[in-house]
Amino acid sequence: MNGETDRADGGAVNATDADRADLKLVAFLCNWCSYAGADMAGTSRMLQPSQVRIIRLPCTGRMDPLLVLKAFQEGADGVLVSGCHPGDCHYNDGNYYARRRLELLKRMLAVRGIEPERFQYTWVSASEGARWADVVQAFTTDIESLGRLGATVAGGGGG
Amino acid sequence: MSDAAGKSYSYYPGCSLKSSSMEFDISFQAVAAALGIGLDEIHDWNCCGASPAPHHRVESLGVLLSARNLHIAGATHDAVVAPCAGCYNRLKTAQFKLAGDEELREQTGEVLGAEVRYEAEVLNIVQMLNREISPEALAEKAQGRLEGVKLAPYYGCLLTRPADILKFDNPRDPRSMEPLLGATGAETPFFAFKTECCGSYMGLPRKEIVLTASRRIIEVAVSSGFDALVTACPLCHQNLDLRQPQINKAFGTELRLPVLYFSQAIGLGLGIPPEELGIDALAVAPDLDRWKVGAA
Amino acid sequence: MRIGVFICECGTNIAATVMTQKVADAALALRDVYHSESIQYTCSDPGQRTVMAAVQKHNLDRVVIAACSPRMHETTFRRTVAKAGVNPFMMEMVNIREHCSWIHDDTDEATEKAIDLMAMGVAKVREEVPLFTSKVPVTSEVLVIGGGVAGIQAALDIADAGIPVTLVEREPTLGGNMARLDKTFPTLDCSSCILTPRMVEVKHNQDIRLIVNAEVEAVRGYIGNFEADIRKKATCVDEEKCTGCYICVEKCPSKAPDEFNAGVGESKAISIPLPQAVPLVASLRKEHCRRYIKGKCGVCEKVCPADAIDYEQEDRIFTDKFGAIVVATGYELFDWKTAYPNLGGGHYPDVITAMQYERMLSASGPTEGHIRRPSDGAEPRNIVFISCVGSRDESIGRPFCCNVGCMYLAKQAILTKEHIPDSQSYIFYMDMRAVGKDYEQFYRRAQRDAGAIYLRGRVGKIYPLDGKLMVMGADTLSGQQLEVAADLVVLATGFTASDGAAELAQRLNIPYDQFDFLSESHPKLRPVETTTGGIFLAGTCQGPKDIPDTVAQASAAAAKVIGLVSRDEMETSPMVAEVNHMRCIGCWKCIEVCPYKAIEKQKLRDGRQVAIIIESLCQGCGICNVACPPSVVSLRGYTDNQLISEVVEVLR
Amino acid sequence: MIELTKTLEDGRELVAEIERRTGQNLAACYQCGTCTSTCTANMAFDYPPHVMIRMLQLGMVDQVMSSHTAQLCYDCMTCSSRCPVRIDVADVIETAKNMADERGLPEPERALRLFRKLFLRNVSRHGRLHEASLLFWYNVKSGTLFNDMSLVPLILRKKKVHIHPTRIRNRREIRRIFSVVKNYPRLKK
Ligand SMILES: Cc1cc2nc3c(=O)[nH]c(=O)nc-3n(C[C@H](O)[C@H](O)[C@H](O)COP(=O)(O)OP(=O)(O)OC[C@H]3O[C@@H](n4cnc5c(N)ncnc54)[C@H](O)[C@@H]3O)c2cc1C
Ligand SMILES: Cc1cc2nc3c(=O)[nH]c(=O)nc-3n(C[C@H](O)[C@H](O)[C@H](O)COP(=O)(O)OP(=O)(O)OC[C@H]3O[C@@H](n4cnc5c(N)ncnc54)[C@H](O)[C@@H]3O)c2cc1C
Ligand code: SF4
Ligand code: SF4
Ligand code: SF4
Ligand code: SF4
Ligand code: SF4
Ligand code: SF4
Ligand code: SF4
Ligand code: SF4
Repeated sequence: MNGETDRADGGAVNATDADRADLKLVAFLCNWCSYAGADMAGTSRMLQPSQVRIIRLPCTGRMDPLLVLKAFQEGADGVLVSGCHPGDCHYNDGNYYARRRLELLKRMLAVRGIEPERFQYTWVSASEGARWADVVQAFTTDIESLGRLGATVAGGGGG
Repeated sequence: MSDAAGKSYSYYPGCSLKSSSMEFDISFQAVAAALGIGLDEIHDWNCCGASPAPHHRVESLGVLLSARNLHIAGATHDAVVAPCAGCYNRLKTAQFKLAGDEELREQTGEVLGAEVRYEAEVLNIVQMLNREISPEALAEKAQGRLEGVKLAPYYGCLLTRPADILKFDNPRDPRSMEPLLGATGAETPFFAFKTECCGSYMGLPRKEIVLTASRRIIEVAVSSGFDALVTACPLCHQNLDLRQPQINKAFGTELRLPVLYFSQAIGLGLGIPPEELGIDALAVAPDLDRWKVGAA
Repeated sequence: MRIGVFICECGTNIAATVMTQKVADAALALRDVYHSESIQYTCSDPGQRTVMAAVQKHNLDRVVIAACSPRMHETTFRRTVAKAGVNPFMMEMVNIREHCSWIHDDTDEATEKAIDLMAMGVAKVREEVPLFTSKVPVTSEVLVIGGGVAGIQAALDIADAGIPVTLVEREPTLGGNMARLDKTFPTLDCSSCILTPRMVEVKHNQDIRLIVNAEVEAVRGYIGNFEADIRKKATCVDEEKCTGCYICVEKCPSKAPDEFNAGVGESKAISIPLPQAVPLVASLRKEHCRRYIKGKCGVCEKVCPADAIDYEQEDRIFTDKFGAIVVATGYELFDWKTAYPNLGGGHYPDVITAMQYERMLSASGPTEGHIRRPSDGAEPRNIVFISCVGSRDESIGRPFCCNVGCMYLAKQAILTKEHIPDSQSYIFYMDMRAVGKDYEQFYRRAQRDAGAIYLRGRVGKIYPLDGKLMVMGADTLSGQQLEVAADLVVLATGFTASDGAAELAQRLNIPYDQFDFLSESHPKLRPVETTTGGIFLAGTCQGPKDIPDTVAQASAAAAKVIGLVSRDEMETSPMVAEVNHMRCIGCWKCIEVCPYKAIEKQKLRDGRQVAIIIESLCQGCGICNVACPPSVVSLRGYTDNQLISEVVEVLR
Repeated sequence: MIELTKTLEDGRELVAEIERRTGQNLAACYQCGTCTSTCTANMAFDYPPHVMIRMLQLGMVDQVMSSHTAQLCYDCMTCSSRCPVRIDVADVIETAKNMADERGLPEPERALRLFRKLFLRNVSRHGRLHEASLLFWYNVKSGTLFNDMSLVPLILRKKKVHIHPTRIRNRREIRRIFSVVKNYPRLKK
């Protein structure tokens, strides 16, 4: 799929099907909880919108905020990070590090003119397939209502 | 107004304290005076609506009635004390709802013809006395006057529930009365029925409920060796004290368990003469001779 | 660089929604891809052979397999490509089943997504470098912490395989909670008859070193190579000399609470918890001893015929190496008193816990098997049992089920009838949980043969009236509020993790849940492993369970341990962090964040201090990778370049 | 027999309203019966508290609203304070009662409703409760002339009663309060 980057007026509140198909959403999931949760949603055949592309990480502790920035720079319309619930991290406290780093990042995005809602992070455990499906649905809907990310922030782009 | 030296509270006696529970009023005033605390009765206060006025979360009759009292009290004081557990409960509920509901505040303001003042701190009698005298200080004054007396602290329902609104003590096992009662020299062992309901305002319409519930409270207290119950609620008091003859008649029992108001118990501890505490107004009189309170 | 891409159809699981051939075609259009094909069942034997053949035929050095979740078959396919001569870590799996075909119904959308995901895999595999597992030597000795039935079983199983075991128990004797039970469901065999012989076996087994009155104070190292400090607390008794003659116990003037008997009865400052104790030696508790409180006494020293008393004894610390650790620290019972003032909050002597009742039922217990009301010693007639006290109660923050209460109450009702034939048992319960083998029949026995009256409802209140305990409850089946006048009330109190379980878990670096029960790695597939390699769980430390489940889990843990330590060497995962020493600035940020203490400072030959990763300790979480200011730590398999290339590819 | 699919469907909206007004999730109730076991008023109820909650789970909201229980529960909150899943049973029942009031449903507990109405009328007139006249009017209107008459000599002896009501000065304000609130139990004109 190659996005028309010039649909930058974005603000379209009522996204059409075409808008929706065009959305580029990236999700970073930790291997132990959320990735497994997404597997569970699959095993339970929970239908979900199809725009999200999942990148597997060992742990959200591996989640470098720069990856989020990179994703927006490359033209992502939304980035989602999901890991184990606080206290349940496979590596004890990787998700606490993630939370701290990502909180900072959230503030930084606003400065860069990216609506903070475009970046979300959440906790989904290995057994919460239904929750994962809900998260994907809600996230997609949120970004849909925001529309495509304006070319202004997309910066260099390329790739 | 109060004497300049001491602290003063706005005082909401409520209807019962001015009639069937006048001994609660008398004893509370006596205790306050003994502690040098001023009580300024809310000017032209009205009834809080008690239980018959719908008061829970949505209905506003109960809120409006109590709001008026709060509003008047708030003009002169930052704290209002309501000895009656029911009044206290209604005042707190009104305050809670006003604080969380702007529309309600506006509606109330319209009725009162001014922006409603609802922030005055609302205290029950146990809370207030705990604040005004420490168990140590009371113990010093009491010099073990009530030694050998076993008192059953009885909280009933309205003093601690609902906990999220009242935020007073642990609703499953309240213990605020015990330290002060203990300071009078009395013993206050665990009382199984401290939070059980007495049958509330069913006395007229459904007497059998009140008589059954109250009988059990009294019986358990007697069987556990208590000499008296201590309450801070006129309704409880009515059901447990005034109706004790009715209970005996209905069930053929011969119960005779005095039921004191918290302020009466503390007053006795302070050495205030029983007649100034309205002890003679109790239906079941305590055996004060055995209690040695006259002595000291 | 020659990449091969294989798209799995998974029968129709994938092929019904994703046009696999189209994905394969799209793959061929990508740079460096020299072969692609769609395979019906890639994980099947013929499927794997197809992959191997293609690798050899097209001389591929990297492979992408788009199929199910890597959590399912990553290891399978790593092995497949390795057999064909490709480094197993140059194989990337792409999830087009759980994350695609199964969650979408539009074929075009699903196919488009599958192509994207496949391309991301290709992008990632391009950045991959060959990785090699390394080998570390394995210490063959095993540490078992906790000497309840779980620890005993695990220790014996492991020792049976000829592997030396050190068993550390905090209390003066082995046995744990099971040693306190009378008879056990569902067979009603007597607990000590089945447990005591096992305890004795531990003592006599040459391969087991038993250290009682001891705790594990510190643990260092990693799978195959742990090192632990074990503190043995001073008990003022020389275990080598003490013969367990009980003379000191009889003569000691200081009374002390009897924890072993759950407070039924009393003990002495110097005591032996039970006649079947292993080891059968006395121990002295200073906090109750007159000599230590008041400064005078010394009776035990005088009377001891074996000269075993040593008031000057000090704590001792053992430090040893272990290849694996089994944690079997068990459970404790919930202290119900503050949580349930409505049940009397501990103010009525005749409201007791089920464990206290077990001690009463036990012939070797303080009442010699007679059921007696604590208040007056009378034999009770009407006995009320209450389930779920401190279990399944969200209002006190304890939502979980105790797992055994229903069953042991049925047992106690049956035993009560045996002890007092004209007694009547009442059991308040919410749901009957009788899910083990023969359990349902056992529960029915309590109803049918022991005549227990089951009342479905919780108890709202207990109060004393005229020498009876009035139990106010509800029978929700008949919709009635009811009251039972009881002589004795027995509470099935819930399980809690053993004291200090969380602290121990922190020392061991293993996760625990919000109730301090230790967490297994996967509830179904890795039930005895923890997420830290080499540390295993057995018994109720992991969650409430009965003896059959405890023992099964202990044997399972033993099997895992035997498999691990019977090797001389073991492979470690190469997907760990590495530091580019040239550019490390020695800020130690990485050391601060590493949850496994897997990073150390090292002096290079040029005198610079840099961070180095201890590969056998590193679990590959990648936290250090992000923390490093000059970005010189990288997590193999998930390097910055790999992740960035995935991002760039998907957004291309 | 209830036809559950239909009952559930029909009751859904009102049950949702109860849940919204009370902030409770009634599905959390696992029918443990704690509420019932400690309720003092249960002896007079037609449905025990746990059954009230159960009926709401099944959509039987009409039965709940028109039950005697809804009228008789005096909101002592013992049940709520002991519910293991923290359902505010008292608030749920009270809300059902209020909703019954609002809808003008028939009054299953006439004596009790009469008491409430008289009580409030008394307050609305004087601004404070006058116990003696409440007792008098209640006995007259309920036809139980000698109710609690045994208390009268005692009360008189202990000087616990005012023969004449004490009234507050600003009764206009009280009347205004009563006039802005619509939904409270009141006597028909
Ligand atoms: C009243 C009652 C009746 C029961 N009846 C039955 C029955 O009839 N049948 C049945 O199958 N099950 C029954 N059970 C359940 C049974 O008790 C348990 O399943 C079993 O005892 C669990 O054994 P464990 O080894 O896991 O734990 P535990 O028995 O608790 O053993 C743990 C051991 O570890 C030690 N320990 C703890 N922490 C440390 C530490 N940090 N360092 C060193 N050592 C430590 C403890 O001292 C203890 O010895 C009953 C339970 C109760 C409460
Ligand atoms: C409807 C249902 C839903 C369930 N849901 C869950 C759930 O959600 N979670 C959960 O934990 N559990 C669930 N279970 C239970 C779960 O299915 C079992 O616990 C589990 O499958 C048992 O595995 P097993 O290997 O013991 O037996 P099986 O799965 O029965 O495997 C036994 C194998 O042995 C083979 N076999 C039999 N006899 C011979 C022979 N003589 N020679 C050679 N081979 C033989 C059989 O062909 C079979 O392949 C569910 C069960 C049912 C019925
Ligand atoms: S008297 Fe000595 S040998 Fe006997 S039990 Fe005591 S310490 Fe052991
Ligand atoms: S010194 Fe005395 S009190 Fe202490 S354990 Fe020995 S005998 Fe008992
Ligand atoms: S096992 Fe039985 S007693 Fe224990 S919590 Fe579960 S249901 Fe309650
Ligand atoms: S038989 Fe199966 S379904 Fe029935 S109670 Fe037992 S586990 Fe549940
Ligand atoms: S990857 Fe994790 S475990 Fe490994 S060294 Fe880095 S922080 Fe430590
Ligand atoms: S964080 Fe990076 S630079 Fe700092 S010590 Fe660790 S590896 Fe070196
Ligand atoms: S106490 Fe709570 S959970 Fe139990 S039956 Fe009543 S409402 Fe339901
Ligand atoms: S609030 Fe109502 S239902 Fe609950 S215990 Fe009190 S009277 Fe009974």
